[in-house]
Amino acid sequence: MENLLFGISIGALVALIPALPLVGGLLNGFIALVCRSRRRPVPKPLVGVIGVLMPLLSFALVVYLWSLAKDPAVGFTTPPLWKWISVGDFIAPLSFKVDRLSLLMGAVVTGVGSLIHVYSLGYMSHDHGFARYYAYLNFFLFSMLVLVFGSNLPLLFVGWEGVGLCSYLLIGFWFDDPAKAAAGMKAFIVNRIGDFGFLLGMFLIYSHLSAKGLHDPNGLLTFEVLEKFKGDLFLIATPVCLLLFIGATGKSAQLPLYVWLPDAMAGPTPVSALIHAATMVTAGVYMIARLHFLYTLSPVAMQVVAVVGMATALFAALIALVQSDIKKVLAYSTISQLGYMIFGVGVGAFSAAIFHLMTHAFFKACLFLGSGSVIHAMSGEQDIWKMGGLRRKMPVTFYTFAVSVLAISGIAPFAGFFSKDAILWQGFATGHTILWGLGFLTSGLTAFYMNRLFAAVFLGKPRDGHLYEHAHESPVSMTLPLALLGVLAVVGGWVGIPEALKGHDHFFRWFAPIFAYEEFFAKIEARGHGLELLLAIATLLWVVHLSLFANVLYSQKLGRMQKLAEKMGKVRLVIENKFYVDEIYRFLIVRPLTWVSDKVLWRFTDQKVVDTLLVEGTADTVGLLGRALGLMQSGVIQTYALLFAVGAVAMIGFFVL
Amino acid sequence: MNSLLTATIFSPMLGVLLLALVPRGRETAMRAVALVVSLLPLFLSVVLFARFRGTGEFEFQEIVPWLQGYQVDYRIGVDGFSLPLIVLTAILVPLVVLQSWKDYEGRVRGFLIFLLVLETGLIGVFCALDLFLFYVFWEAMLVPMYFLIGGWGGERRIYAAIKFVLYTMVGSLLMLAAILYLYFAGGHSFNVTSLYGLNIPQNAQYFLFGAFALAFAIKVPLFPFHTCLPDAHVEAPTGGSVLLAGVLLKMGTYGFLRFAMPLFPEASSVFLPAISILAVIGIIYGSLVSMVQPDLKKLVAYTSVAHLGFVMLGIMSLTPQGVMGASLQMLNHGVSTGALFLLVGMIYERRHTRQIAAFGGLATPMPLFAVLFLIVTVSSIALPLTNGFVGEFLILAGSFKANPITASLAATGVILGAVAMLWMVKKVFFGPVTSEENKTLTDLSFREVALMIPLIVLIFWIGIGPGFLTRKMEKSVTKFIERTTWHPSIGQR
Amino acid sequence: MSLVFFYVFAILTVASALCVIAFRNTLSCAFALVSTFFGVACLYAMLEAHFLAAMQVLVYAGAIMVLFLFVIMLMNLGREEILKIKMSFVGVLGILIGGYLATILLLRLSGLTSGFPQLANFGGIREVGRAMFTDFLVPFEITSFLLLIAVVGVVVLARRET
Amino acid sequence: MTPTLAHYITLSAILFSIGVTGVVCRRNALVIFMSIELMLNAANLAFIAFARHRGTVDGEVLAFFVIALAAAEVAVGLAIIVAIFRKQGTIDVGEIRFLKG
Amino acid sequence: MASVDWTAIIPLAAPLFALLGAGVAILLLAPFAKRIFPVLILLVSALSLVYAFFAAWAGWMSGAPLSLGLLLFDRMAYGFDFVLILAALLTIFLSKDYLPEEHIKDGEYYALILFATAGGMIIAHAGDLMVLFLGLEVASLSAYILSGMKRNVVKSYEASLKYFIMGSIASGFFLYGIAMAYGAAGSTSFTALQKLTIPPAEPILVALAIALILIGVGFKIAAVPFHLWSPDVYEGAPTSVTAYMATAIKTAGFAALIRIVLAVGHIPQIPWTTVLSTLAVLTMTVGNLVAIRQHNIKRMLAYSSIAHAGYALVGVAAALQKNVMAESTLAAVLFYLFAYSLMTIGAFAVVIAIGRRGDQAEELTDYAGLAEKHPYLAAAMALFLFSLTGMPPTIGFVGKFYLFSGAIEAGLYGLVIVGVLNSVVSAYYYLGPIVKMYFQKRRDYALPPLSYTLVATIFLCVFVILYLGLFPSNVFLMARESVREIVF
Repeated sequence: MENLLFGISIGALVALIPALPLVGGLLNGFIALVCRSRRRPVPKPLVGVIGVLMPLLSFALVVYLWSLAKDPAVGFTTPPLWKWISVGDFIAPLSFKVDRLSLLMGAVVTGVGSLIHVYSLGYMSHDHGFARYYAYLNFFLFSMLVLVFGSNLPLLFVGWEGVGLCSYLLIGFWFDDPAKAAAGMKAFIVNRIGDFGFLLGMFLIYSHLSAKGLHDPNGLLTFEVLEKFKGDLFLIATPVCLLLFIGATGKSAQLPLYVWLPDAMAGPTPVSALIHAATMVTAGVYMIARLHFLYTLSPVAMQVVAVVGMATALFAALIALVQSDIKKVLAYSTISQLGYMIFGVGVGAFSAAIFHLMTHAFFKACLFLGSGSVIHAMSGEQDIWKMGGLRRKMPVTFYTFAVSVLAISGIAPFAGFFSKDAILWQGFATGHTILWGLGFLTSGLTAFYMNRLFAAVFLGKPRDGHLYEHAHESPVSMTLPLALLGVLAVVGGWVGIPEALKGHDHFFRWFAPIFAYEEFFAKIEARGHGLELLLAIATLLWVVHLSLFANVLYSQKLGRMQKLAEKMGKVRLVIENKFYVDEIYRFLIVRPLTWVSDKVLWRFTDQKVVDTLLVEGTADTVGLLGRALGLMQSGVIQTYALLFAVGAVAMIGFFVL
Repeated sequence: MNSLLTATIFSPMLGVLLLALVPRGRETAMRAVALVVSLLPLFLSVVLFARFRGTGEFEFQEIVPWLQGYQVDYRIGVDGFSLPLIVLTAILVPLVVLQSWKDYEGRVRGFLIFLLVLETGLIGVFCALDLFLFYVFWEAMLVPMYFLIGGWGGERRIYAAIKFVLYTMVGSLLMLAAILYLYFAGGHSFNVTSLYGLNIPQNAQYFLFGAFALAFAIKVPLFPFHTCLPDAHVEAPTGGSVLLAGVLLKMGTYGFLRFAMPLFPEASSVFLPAISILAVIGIIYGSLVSMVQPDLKKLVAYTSVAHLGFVMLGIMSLTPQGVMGASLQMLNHGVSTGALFLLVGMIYERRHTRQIAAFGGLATPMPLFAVLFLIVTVSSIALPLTNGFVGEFLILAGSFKANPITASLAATGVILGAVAMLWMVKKVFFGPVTSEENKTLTDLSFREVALMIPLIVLIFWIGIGPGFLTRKMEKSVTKFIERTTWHPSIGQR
Repeated sequence: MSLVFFYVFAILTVASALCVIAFRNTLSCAFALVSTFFGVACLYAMLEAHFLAAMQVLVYAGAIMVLFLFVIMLMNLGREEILKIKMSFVGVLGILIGGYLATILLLRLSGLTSGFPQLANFGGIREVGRAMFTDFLVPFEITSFLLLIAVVGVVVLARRET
Repeated sequence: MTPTLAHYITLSAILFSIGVTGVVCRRNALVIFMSIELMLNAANLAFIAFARHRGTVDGEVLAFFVIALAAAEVAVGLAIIVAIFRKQGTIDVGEIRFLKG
Repeated sequence: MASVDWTAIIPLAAPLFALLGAGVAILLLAPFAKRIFPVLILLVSALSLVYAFFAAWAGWMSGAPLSLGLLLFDRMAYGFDFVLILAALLTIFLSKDYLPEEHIKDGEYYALILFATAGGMIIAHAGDLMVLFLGLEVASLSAYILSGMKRNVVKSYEASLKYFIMGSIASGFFLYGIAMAYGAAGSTSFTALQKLTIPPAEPILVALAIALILIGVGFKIAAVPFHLWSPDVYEGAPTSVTAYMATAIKTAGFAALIRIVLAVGHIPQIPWTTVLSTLAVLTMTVGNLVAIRQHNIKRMLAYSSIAHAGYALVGVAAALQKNVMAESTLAAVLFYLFAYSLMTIGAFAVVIAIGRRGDQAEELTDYAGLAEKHPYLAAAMALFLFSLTGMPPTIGFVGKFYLFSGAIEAGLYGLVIVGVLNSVVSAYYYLGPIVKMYFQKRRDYALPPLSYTLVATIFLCVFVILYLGLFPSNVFLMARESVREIVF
């Protein structure tokens, strides 16, 4: 570790990774504010340079660190820059965890992030809030990198909340549309519900360890320390893991807290690509992988995680089947894919989940950027039934999109195939047969709806001539990232070709030192390569068929499809309305809560009971008493004399009798 | 200089004298005088803070015999709990002077005089180590506050002012009775330090604690005693609200820290669960009610109820984290809510309304304002790297150790508080600009931005590096817990 | 024997006192009052306080009653004026209270049984005079100031507008 | 048979009670004054009875002061009544009630 | 009764003689005074009061208490003298410009003030129930007359009449009580009463005596239920007289109460604490509650004065514990009376200042917007009201503090709680005029120029209230010294 860049200490060096985007964010924020309040045009080149350069530098630093991290596989925790919070045995140092997990995640974040920053140069070029946009985006990268590299749970939580805030700001980026602002708020609030669980999980760990009298100069919530005290956490592992998982369901849009993600598509499309597809939403997966040693202590929690993950995958895939908004389809597919990842970590296939996380980042970012390109070309139109035949107008977009659709559908040899297959196989191998079955089903659905989308947008005939006329390919700043991501969507999976397919399973092995535990290995090994191969081929056949079917159906037999849809009737209606989950939430939670707050708590309890009855009631009673006593003061001497006599007699009586 | 603390307390009075001398009509001169004079205690308190060693004992003590016949001394000193609050007070007052720079034409002198008198009272409350002296400051501060609300407030200002005074007096006079009892029970002394660890019979402790707690609970305000707060906040002038929320409420929580709990550890241990529950109710209740408020100030006022609920919860946890969090949160709430009130005041100045419904899309005409508001909101809903997070996080961590159930319930406040604040932000700042009046609003002036900057800096400073505070407070926190923890087996320490 | 006298005077006193508060005509009240004063004076005499009995007749029945009568005449309270005085609720209550007071006092005071010692020269003007100008000089002087104040008061209050 | 102290004191108590009753019941200011005189007389009677009982002369002296006091009081009281009568034309205390509440 | 060396009295009773003498002199001078020197009468009365003050000072300093049987010369008596003289002095300063406005003859007025003060001093110095009673009558009679002195104003006459009738009834009760006491003890001197025990004394007589005497004194201090006269009288009487009655006469009443309680407080059969506490609670509560709904400031202050008597009664109740007077609590009562007198006179001084010829402007609405027009006057009034409320740092707070701490020391917690709750209620109505003065719109009115004596009075009150609010020790220590040795 002595071999450092320019003699900067390792802690500072790692700190630079998030700090660079932070600086970029601050600069851009400042520029945005000054220009906005002085009503001057934004210096777009300057903003662009700052905005793009900082993530790129971060990416470079990650890569540099990667080169350092080769020797010790498990990684290290940097010495704290300073102790952020330090009260008694509660210590949260500002230090960073560098290991293969964080480095890979960091690389994905900064890499994909950089590409999307570049892409945004073109996409946002005409927007008034250009500088503000880059400020937010840079802030997001900062938060995400803190989340990734933070050495302890509180620091992870900093990033966790930070990305939530940026997501809020970016979803509501065009804030003068109330619906968009509302979507941002919804995202934040739903995430907060998850964070509630996350917080409690953290406190439970802390209070448990603290009550046991354990302490550590690096703080009890540092990952290294947690791993050290793993044995002491055995008793509370299940509640802790479940609580933390609540956080993950919020952030990674799992049942039942997934509702914010479809709405989050209100943000600019690159944002959807970066935050709501590639990086932020995978934070839950990352967190569970980070705390794998804790989760493996609790089979119950793992089972819950796996079930929730698979349920989400299936559920979201069903909804995605009938969506007509290009971004909504992608959003539900994201939820579905996240479900896979969560299922992956739930069955203990941490490396497979991370693998899928990575490949998903590539192809989903590519899909989103592609859809952005389409939307850009269609002057903001997002309805797939108004598109069609765009293949010829936008070749780069078409090809990259196609590659990514193949990848997400799980067709070999594209990236998605390997990662999804790894998850399904390992799930099957660890005995989750039913869940595997659902996963199998879902993969088919995925292939179907993705190809449906693809066919509707790019194949067939243009359905809206006017829009079609004006459609055009996007500028280089947009197509270049698309192309790069497209390439990654193809080759991204090759790092993890399993041995069953005559590969070397690099990815799995690379992570083995981190997620090392014998039991899991043993289970997988026991099943043998033959079965693995068989299942892989079955899945492949299943998805290829469905892909072709969807392509044919939606490029050529659209009319028949519509008739079919009409026959489906009510079922379709339910699915199209996303199973009415939003409505149910509104009816069961939001409205009762506001009603109770307004009518019961405020207007009744506060104003009527406490204020009117108790406070003013007391005052009025006092006033009334005063009035009553004032009646004595009639002004007539006789009355006075009488009362005097009464008082006197009472007194005499008291003394004498 | 060993009368530094006295100088800090009474330096604002210099301004009162000078203000009385400024000839009628020279209002800018008055404002300037007030501003310059109010910087004096700020400077002194910063010096104090720098010199403060954080030993856990009372530092900068000054003792002068005062009332003979009764052992009343002018005894002042500061520890880790009080000093930050003094600094906070000293920071907020100049900001209030600046904020009101354009207001109250023709009535400035009175406003500034009462403001400065209030400052003396507030700093005095935090310095007093003699119960009698404490009570004097505690009550004396009512008078200027009463005038500030009543004289420079909104429509129902008189109702609010009287309600505020009466509410406070109910509690504080009962506290006076308790103080007197303590005097006779404690060997004829009002000296807090010598009263700590006094052996008071159990039943008496209950009543005494009750009297103290009531006075402080009203000030905090704890759940059922909170209804004077929204009224006072809403009707007070901006400066009044800032100090009310920023400092006055802390007098209640400070009272618990300094007096009610360490003086009566046994009673505290008995009442602790009840107060914790009230605090939790306050958190949830405050958040829920604030969610549906139509008036900006009222909304902020109810979130204050929730925030102070957190503070109380932290104190009641009797863990280092909880108490530290609470005392940080006292500060944070002062900064954030003070800032919020300043901002609301700025928009009120422009539109003369605080109804949320009257706004919408303000981010378009007033971007600077929106950004500042958002930053403060974020601090108020305790996002990490802002001050609010450090406080709330520590409180929850500490109280979770003490009682997981109440802490979990309190943590729902994290969600509900965010709902309330963000909903308001959404309704005020986002969406299209609907009203014509809002389209022509001017953004913040240099003065207005300048006066927000110290608070913004504090928000992030405490959020990122709270060590400068926690280091100085740590010993006081342990001392507090040591004094308050009651061991039934060995009786009192 | 003296008990008979006592009862005679007592009944006279009480009856005329009742008349004072019962008569409607102010003038009649005044005369009843005079009768009461006489009754009391007789009782003083029975108690061998002859000086006081004399003073009672002179000052009370003489001076004070003349004042009263003078004022009554001055005001020329006609019958119409008097008739307005009716029994009221307050009056009934007043009688009840007065009766209750009397009952309490009688119940408890009638228990006193001590008699009177035989004394020579009790209540003689000499003894009273000596006591008044030696032991009770201070109150005596104060009384003189009281009368002075009364004079001033009458002058101030009853003087006609100038 | 000679009357005992109890006789006199009882009588004085009756007289006192009659005085109180008169004060309370009557609306005529003059009669109220007269009733007050009854109360004072009752006190005096008690003084003298006690003086006789104790055999000291103090009580008589005190009774003398009371008579003087009564004279002074009556003078002032009647002056007030005259003043009021001049202004209002009535001495009915029920009608003199400008001050109340 | 021992023979008395009357010459010894002269220096000791110099304050008393000075006032009585000056009173007579003023009566004699009155017809020609205006021709000699316009403010001659004022000057004479002021000088006599000042002289009386210094004479009392000399008496206080001379230390050894002396009993002359009928008159006592102890420090407590002189202590009350100070308060009485101060109240009288401030009253005559208030009156200087007020009298001509109300067509009040100044000769008789000042003489009566001096006589009333002398009456109060007689009470304070009384060593015998009869002397005390006569002193009370001197003070009362003067007060009856004073309150009827507003020429041709029916309210003033009505006040006088009510005061007179109620006062006479009370005197009747008091006197009957003295008779009973005489019957029980064979003498009315405090020395005799001090030795009274049951048996041999007839219990019924003792009980009756104490009950009746308390009724009489209760009237003087306007304790509920014997208070009904006071609001009407305070409202109807000339304002300066109201100020005087509310302070000096009330102080004299307390002097009487304390003397009596000191004399017979030792009798264990009497439930002192119960009786005094009940009176205190009733007095505080009724006074404060009824004050809430007043809109005439004089009337409001009248009720407030009732309430304050209640607070002072708390002190008396607390002082007499286990039939022994607690020194510092008694001192607290004395201090409180002093404090109360200052604030009340101050408040009435402002009322006089606001009042105008022909229209006394006594309604609360007349105070609207005063702060804008006369900021200093308004500030002074606000200070007086805050002091009456008991807000620190004013003398009102210190006074209450001493009182309540005495009660706490005596273990009368319930009484203290009632007391503090009453203070809250009182805050409500004391804030009323402040609301009017500061927070309501200006009402146009032209005040007559303030006279210097009035300004000086107000300033003095303000200064003392604040100064003693901050540094009350010396005065309190003096009060405590006053009650350390009491003779009978």
